[in-house]
Amino acid sequence: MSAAIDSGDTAWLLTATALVLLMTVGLGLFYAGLVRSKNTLNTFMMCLSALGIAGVTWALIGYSLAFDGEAAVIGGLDHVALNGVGFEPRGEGTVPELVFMAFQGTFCIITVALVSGAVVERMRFGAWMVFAALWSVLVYAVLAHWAFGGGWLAAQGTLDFAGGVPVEMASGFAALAAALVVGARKDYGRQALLPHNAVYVLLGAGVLWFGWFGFNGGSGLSTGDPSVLAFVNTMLTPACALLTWFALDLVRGRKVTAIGAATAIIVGCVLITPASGFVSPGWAMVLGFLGALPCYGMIVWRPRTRVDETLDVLSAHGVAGFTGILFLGLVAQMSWNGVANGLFYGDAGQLWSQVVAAAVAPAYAFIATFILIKLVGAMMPLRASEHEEAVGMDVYAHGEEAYVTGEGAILVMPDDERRRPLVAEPG
Amino acid sequence: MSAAIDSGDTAWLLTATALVLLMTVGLGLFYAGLVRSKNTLNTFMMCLSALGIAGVTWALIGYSLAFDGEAAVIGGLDHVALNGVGFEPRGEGTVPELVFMAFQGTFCIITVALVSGAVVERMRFGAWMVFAALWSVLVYAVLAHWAFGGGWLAAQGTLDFAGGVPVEMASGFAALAAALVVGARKDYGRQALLPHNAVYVLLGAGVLWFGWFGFNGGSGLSTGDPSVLAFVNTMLTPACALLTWFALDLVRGRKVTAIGAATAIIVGCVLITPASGFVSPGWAMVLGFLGALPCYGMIVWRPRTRVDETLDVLSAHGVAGFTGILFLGLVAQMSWNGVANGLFYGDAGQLWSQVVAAAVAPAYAFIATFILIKLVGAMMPLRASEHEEAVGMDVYAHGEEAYVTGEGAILVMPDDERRRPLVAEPG
Amino acid sequence: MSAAIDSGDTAWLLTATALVLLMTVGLGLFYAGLVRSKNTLNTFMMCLSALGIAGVTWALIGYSLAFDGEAAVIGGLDHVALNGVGFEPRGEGTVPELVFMAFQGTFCIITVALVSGAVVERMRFGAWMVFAALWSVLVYAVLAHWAFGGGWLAAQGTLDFAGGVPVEMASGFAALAAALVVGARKDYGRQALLPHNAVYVLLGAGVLWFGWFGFNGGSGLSTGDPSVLAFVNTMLTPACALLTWFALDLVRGRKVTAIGAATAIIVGCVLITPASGFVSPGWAMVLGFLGALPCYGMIVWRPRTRVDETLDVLSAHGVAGFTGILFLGLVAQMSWNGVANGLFYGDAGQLWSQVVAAAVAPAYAFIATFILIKLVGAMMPLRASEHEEAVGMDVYAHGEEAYVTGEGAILVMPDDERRRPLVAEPG
Amino acid sequence: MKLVIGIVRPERANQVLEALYRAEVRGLSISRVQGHGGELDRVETYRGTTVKMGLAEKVRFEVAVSDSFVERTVEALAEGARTGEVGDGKIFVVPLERAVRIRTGDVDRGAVTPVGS
Amino acid sequence: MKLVIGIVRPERANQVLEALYRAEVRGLSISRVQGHGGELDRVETYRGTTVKMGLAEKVRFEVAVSDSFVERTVEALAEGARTGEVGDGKIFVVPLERAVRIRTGDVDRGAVTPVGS
Amino acid sequence: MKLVIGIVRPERANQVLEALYRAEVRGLSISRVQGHGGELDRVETYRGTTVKMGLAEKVRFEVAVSDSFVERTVEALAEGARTGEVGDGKIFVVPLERAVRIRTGDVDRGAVTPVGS
Ligand SMILES: Nc1ncnc2c1ncn2[C@@H]1O[C@H](COP(=O)(O)OP(=O)(O)O)[C@@H](O)[C@H]1O
Ligand SMILES: Nc1ncnc2c1ncn2[C@@H]1O[C@H](COP(=O)(O)OP(=O)(O)O)[C@@H](O)[C@H]1O
Ligand SMILES: Nc1ncnc2c1ncn2[C@@H]1O[C@H](COP(=O)(O)OP(=O)(O)O)[C@@H](O)[C@H]1O
Repeated sequence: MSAAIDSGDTAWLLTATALVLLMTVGLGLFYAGLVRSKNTLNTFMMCLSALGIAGVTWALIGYSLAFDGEAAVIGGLDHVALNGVGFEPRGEGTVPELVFMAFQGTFCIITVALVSGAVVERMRFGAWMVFAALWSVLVYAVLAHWAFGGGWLAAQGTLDFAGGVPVEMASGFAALAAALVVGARKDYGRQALLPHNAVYVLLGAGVLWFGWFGFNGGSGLSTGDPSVLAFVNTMLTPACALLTWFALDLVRGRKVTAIGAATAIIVGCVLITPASGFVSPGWAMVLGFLGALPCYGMIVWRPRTRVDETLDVLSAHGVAGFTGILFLGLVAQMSWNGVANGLFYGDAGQLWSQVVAAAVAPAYAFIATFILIKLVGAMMPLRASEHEEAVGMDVYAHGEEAYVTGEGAILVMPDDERRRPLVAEPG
Repeated sequence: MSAAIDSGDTAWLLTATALVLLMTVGLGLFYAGLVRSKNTLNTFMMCLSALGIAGVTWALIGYSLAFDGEAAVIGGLDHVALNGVGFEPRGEGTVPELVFMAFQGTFCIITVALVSGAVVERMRFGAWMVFAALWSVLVYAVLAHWAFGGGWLAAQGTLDFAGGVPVEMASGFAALAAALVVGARKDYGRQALLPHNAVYVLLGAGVLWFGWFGFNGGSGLSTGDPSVLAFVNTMLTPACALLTWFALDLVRGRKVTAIGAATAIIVGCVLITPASGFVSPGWAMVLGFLGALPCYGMIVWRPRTRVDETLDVLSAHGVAGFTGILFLGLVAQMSWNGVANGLFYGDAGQLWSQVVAAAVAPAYAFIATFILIKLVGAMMPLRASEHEEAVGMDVYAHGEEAYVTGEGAILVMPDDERRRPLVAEPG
Repeated sequence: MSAAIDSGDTAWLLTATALVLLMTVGLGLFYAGLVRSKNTLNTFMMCLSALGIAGVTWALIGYSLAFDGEAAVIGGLDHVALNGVGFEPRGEGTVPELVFMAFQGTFCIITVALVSGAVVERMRFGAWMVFAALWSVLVYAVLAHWAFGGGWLAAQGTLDFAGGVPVEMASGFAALAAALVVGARKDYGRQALLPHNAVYVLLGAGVLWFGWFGFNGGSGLSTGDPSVLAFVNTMLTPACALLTWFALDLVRGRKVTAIGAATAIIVGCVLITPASGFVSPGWAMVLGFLGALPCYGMIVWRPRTRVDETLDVLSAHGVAGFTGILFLGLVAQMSWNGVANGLFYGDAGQLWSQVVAAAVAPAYAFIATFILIKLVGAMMPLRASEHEEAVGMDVYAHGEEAYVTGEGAILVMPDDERRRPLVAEPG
Repeated sequence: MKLVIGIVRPERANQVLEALYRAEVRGLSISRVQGHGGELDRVETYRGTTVKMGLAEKVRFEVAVSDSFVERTVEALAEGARTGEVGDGKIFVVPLERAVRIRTGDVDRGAVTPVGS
Repeated sequence: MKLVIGIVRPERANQVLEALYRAEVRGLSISRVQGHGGELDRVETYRGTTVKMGLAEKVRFEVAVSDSFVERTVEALAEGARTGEVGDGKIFVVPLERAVRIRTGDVDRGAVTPVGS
Repeated sequence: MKLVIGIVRPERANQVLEALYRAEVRGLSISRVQGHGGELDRVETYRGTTVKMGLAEKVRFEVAVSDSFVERTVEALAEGARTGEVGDGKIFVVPLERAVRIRTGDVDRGAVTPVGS
């Protein structure tokens, strides 16, 4: 075991990696609760498939493109198929590179899963899987290199502690592009398409928050001060975002909504993601209180448009990540992060670096995703037929139903799978 | 990073803090399963709201009152709004004070959430939120100071490893007071009000047990021997409590009940909470076997009274915490905890210190809560109308339902939110 | 605190122990989703009961038999009732033996719970509890001694990083024996008996994967290289197994199934369990891709037999564990594990040691379980009556239902529990 | 014989049951339905989507009775279900030509009439 | 009076509701049912078990109307539910001897007819 | 035409379905109901609360048939559902004045009778 390794830091990073992996499961539950019951499994599966697809693409190529070398635009190929990734720490690190690779891989996975929220209830599963594989490499890995891997954004000074650029803004604006290309559900805007199980939504949000402590708290790659600060802020900002959401709900509808609360938790976690290790706890609370406002507005406004970005990934991740990235440019504090000051503490340049990121990352994510999904659409149909959509994706895409009573289910014996069954006569 | 900081201890405390935060989500699920489906979201939201409300009050004032200075009755104001809480450890600690603050904050949050179990299915959500905010400061922070913050209970020698005083007894007896003031549900005692989803109850209990390893195991604030002992005992005591519960269920109804098992897990975790770092594993098992008895009796007896302390917080937390606090006074063992012996090991004084805590903490929690909620009641109605209670709190308090099929849901276009909709004609 | 103790290693082991304990809850959810709703609670309770039963037997006797001394066949009795288990590390360890004992205990618990999958929906709960208690000692502890406690398997060189022998193969082949003795459900093979809630299945599988990072990652008993390798492989292998499963599903039924995906996650985790700390990440991925094949085949084939091994524990754990144990004998790499090479790296002897384990462990597990459950069957009826099976185990074994609406529930007042209630007249 | 169908508020279901038992009705079946009538719609909000819920939860009773029992069955339903608020529900009486008790094959009165009346 | 029963596709339920409202039907009850008819069975697979699902999800409408309303009710049901694909469902009309509004005790037309018709 | 309603045990539902298919009944709808009759109540316990469950799970069949089919439909229902234990359920036959196949508009026999009979 290399001398540079610290057992405490490694312990925490292992924990954090497991926590972030759990987030993708929590996201699947969160999303599954937000759709109609006939699409429950398909929605959950879009997230679970990311664990397989992005998990593999990351090991094969994504990690290398993101973290091999510090070229401005894209990393190298020396780490393809995890070549040379072992027990030695990466650079100055205090944890084995293998752990670093796994930790970063869980980020790629959940980002891919996040995008699915834009196209649930109608996108064909096969097309989704192809898209997910390509997106994890061509969009995620590239932005991860820019922000985390020593690419040009990092080089020009953008601060992004835990993924405002490659995770939050990327998924949010990619979601917008995907929703535009795939198109709205057939009944969108004409009928009310409601969450079928709000308990899943609340539990999923809780699990996401839990995992986010690893997501932000682990992004310091140690148990040092930045990690501690990020961790504590991940507790404070969502708490404040919750209160703002309660207030806005009361103003708007005289009722505090549960799904609103679940949304507020996500928004709060996203807001603090880029800023978590750079801003004081006080500012983190302010970010929670104020940053929730644009996201709330966006969530209320979006359904009035014709854009069926179904689960509001743009509002909850894109806009919140954008807000967090900029806010950080205002209130970053050298005395807390030891790295840089924001505008309020005398460094306007930092704000500028943040503005650059807030402009370029969404643009790249949107355009690249738009082209990518158009290409996939050229290869295969992107969406289910009207009839399939009406009957539900679970039956059509997976040949299963989430909730089965068993009445009328006739066992098909292997040997008669082709036999005309008792029940097939016309009615 | 301060020299006093230990990376392993910090890693564990970060993990423990996340675990305890998850407990509040698990509690929401546990409680939500125990109520009728029409109150599912409201019940879950009472817990989630504690994450926002107590999370903020703790940072603003609660932490300071609990942990600033060692005054007998209440802490100071030097840490208001986290002033002066940073990366340096607190006192002799080996983790940054920020982490300590966050860890303790999760205790405040879940304690507030626990109290809600007494008043679900009828308390108005607005009144709950006001009550929760006040209670988190005026009751929790005060008792936390007494037991953990160097207040008079700690000073006179009371041992409480992980919160028998401020968490368990406080929530249990506060629950009793709240139930008495808010009053019983209108059908209580006349109709059977049953858990609508026992799977939520079992899963919630499992998540709570999981989180409790952080709750008790983290209360040593390090990875040292007391933490290790507390952790292991948190595995043993609930296992033994489960077996006792099985036996009692068999005796009583010839059937082992699932909800009983979930309850036994909670009771076991609560029993060991105050004693976890102070007693031998052997005694921890005995505590599990015997300590479950009074709690079981109380749970069977309570519904025969007119007190609708709906989810039995008093039995599962108050009585169990009380039992644990006293038991600890008998079997604490210097050879295991390095701190103090109980009566069986020669120090009758220790038992006395425990008796004091077991007498005073419940009294303070009950009286303070009683007055507090009366005051809130003077400001605003505490409970929903008969009609609202009949229709369910989810629709009335949150304008949502936990399980929606979507039939008959007519989309209201923003521009016609006031328009008389197609479906409003009289029947 | 002993000098040998490392705080980082301890932090990780505490975390890992909690994670593995959570797995048993996740398994309960996974299994509960796979059965019909009328057996939901009974299925979940079989897992939860293991937490109580095996938790206690382990502390009382199992740990001692498994880990006291290095006798070939069975451990000694010096650690009965945790005697002599304290804060000192065990042997060369860097964590307190108490933590080691707890960590190993969680393995015993989940292994017992796994076996229940073979007999759900018909085995009587009382008989299950007796069987579980005996099995945890007579089968699990023995195999744990052979593989982990310095018994003859370990002595003759079998490599088993995290439990291919005592956990996976043991549970799988014990499940087969249990299914054969208890017999099939009355409608098995005649009617379709379908999962009632696939969301529980997906969420349960996700929680299991999450916990498995502690299961495999903790089995290095430190944060050292083997633990890190095991952890990372636990992320890679299931990801690859997922993709293989998707492909096989597509070939077989032109649809990717959700329950298949959940199964693939389990299979992937099991495949890597014995090999996790010994093989390179590259080989771990190959294991995921290829190892899934036999398991898939077995799962498709089994229902065509008359053996109602209901939840396919043999396929998902027995066969997968068997495959992993052998694969490890081929590709173990000294350069990664510092311990041994497999056949491909020049040591045919290692493969032989693996073959021995793959032959003996299943045999012992099957035969011992067969005899054991026959004995239990001689003492008490093993299965519910046809009528009870038809009505469901929840009502009969636990006097509860998982999902209750409350209509028609008449409160029985304590004083009239024997009174003929309003609704008892004949119809 | 008649088939008496009653649609009532869920929160009154247990009172209705007790009223029916008191009226010596010995057999019945109930199910959950959603109804639309004169009640004001509930407005619900899910994120940015606001909906009017035009249907309210109700419980549907189905009771087959011999002619002599129709009156008291209808009365019991009405008594147990009435709150006086809009939404109390309806009772429908449909002719029933035949009733069979599956277990015994008894038909008509034998199938629906309590023993001894 | 008649009791009109309509069994339709779940995805058409809301259209049917709107059609009924337009036809000035003011009261109705619906429930989820599963139906078998001419539709091809769905094949589903759960691990090694393959099954044919012989039942499809449907929504059952139950509408009590005075005779003068039967026609338009039937038409509204048919119009809202028709897609032209097998599985659209059926409408059944059953005689209704009596209807009671529980709240008021009104019977028959008063119980089922919208005010003013 | 008649509307045949059968209330049976859930665990017999699939046998009933097969019996009906064998009897060449081609269309039907089923739903979950809870029934009260002669069965002994189940006693259940939730923490300190003990309750008698007066309702048992049942499955309700609704089958519209032309007169010529009534007999065999009733027989199929009875045959598939009978266990001989209390709780087997009931069959009710209600007059049916009209039946419409929504897809085609066919009425009456055409709507409920299998092709070619
Ligand atoms: N014509 C009808 N056909 C079927 N069900 C009806 C009819 N009218 C009312 N209902 C049922 O009765 C319930 C209550 O009726 P409603 O008109 O709201 O109250 P009230 O009966 O007190 O006027 C409705 O929700 C619906 O389920
Ligand atoms: N004879 C019947 N009795 C009761 N319900 C029926 C009957 N025939 C059809 N149904 C219901 O109507 C639905 C659609 O009928 P089906 O024959 O599949 O389509 P179509 O009516 O277009 O021919 C069925 O799923 C079932 O619920
Ligand atoms: N008069 C009735 N009206 C409606 N449903 C009935 C009636 N009598 C019985 N049932 C239904 O039939 C089921 C079985 O009836 P029960 O009397 O328990 O058994 P059996 O028919 O064997 O005597 C009941 O649970 C109920 O659902």
